[in-house]
Amino acid sequence: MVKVEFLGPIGKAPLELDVTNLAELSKALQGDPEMKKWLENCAVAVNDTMVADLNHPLKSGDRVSLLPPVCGG
Amino acid sequence: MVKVEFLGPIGKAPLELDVTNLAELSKALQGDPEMKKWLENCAVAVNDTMVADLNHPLKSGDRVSLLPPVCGG
Amino acid sequence: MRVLELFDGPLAVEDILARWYREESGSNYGAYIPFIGTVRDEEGIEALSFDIYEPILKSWFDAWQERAKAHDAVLKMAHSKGDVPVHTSSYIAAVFSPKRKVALAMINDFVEDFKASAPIWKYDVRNGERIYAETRSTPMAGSGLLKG
Amino acid sequence: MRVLELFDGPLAVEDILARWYREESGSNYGAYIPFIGTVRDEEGIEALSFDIYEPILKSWFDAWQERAKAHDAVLKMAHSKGDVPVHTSSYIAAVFSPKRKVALAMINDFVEDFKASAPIWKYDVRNGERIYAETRSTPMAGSGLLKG
Repeated sequence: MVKVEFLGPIGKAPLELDVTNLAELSKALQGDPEMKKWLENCAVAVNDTMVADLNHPLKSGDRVSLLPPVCGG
Repeated sequence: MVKVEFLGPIGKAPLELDVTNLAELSKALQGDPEMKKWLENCAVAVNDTMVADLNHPLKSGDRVSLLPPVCGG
Repeated sequence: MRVLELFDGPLAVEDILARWYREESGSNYGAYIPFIGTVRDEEGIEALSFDIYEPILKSWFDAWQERAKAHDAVLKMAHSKGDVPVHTSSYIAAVFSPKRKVALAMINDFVEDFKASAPIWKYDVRNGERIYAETRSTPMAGSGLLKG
Repeated sequence: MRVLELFDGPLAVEDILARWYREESGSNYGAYIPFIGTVRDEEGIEALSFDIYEPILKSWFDAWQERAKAHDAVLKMAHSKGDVPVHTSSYIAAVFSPKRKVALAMINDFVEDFKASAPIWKYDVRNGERIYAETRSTPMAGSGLLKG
């Protein structure tokens, strides 16, 4: 299982999903209407490393983070 | 008489000269061999205002300052 | 080298600026430039509030520290978590460098990249409630990857 | 407004940074950027030493303060006169501004113009002797006017 966590203002409890890459995760999350806006503007990290490729493979135990728009300082 | 002062590292005592503009002052100072180097690289202020015009008139009581290359900080 | 400090609530700005100055007083740096960010009294907010995702903040900061090191410079940063009332400070970034021009360029580039890339989320606090500062926030590089 | 402070010998950096921060703590500025210049241990010098021509430094600074005011910002500056030993500081310039980008641009432009235009002369101190730092100095705008 892959753990998916929603950072900052998303305010959604973590999920455990059975997916093998980010494209499958994308499909799974698109089924959730409250996630539509966040999928548009969130960046993605796998095991705390930013990733930019939808083909990025996922294995059991991986942790995916969704990072919404930032404003530090 | 016009007072001429030499700032910072020039290390020359002030002069009192009878000149009516900066061009005349230039001529007077060119006669002083130890000033040759400084005339090349000094900027000029009259009564503490920077000036860039050799025709700038001078009247008795004016104070001319020669400012050599700077390095604050 | 990592010099990233996170604090609950407002920063003790005077202490931090002085401590960093002392820490590097023997390092032979010619230029020290701190940037201090203070919460402005705007649109009736009581405070700003911050969430930080520390693992990615640390790796982002470490990458910048390597960049600084390549210029013989060092970066330091402090940031608040939680609530920071108006007229108190939430952020200090600083560069120490042998050379003035390196320091001036780096504080600019670091602070601008911080705004775009540091995983920190800001909220306005009004009547004790936290409201995500969505319109002032910037999508991170690569955002929208999962939109399908 | 003039906020230009000259001191004999090294600057009390910690005190000055803290005092300026406190002075503007209620002014609703979002960004405070001080630049601190420290004397590097180079080529065996004991200290740097400075001469300042105050009337023209003040008018130069006042013109910058007007420029800052046009951006709703304020500048402060402290500089040493006389000897400043290695690893102590001779110069602090600071900008306070509502906006980050204004502050970042202004501290850069102010410090660079300071280097080219402030009537301050620097000397290396070696074996107690002052040697004009001629090769590191910059002729001011309009220099050479009297060369004939």
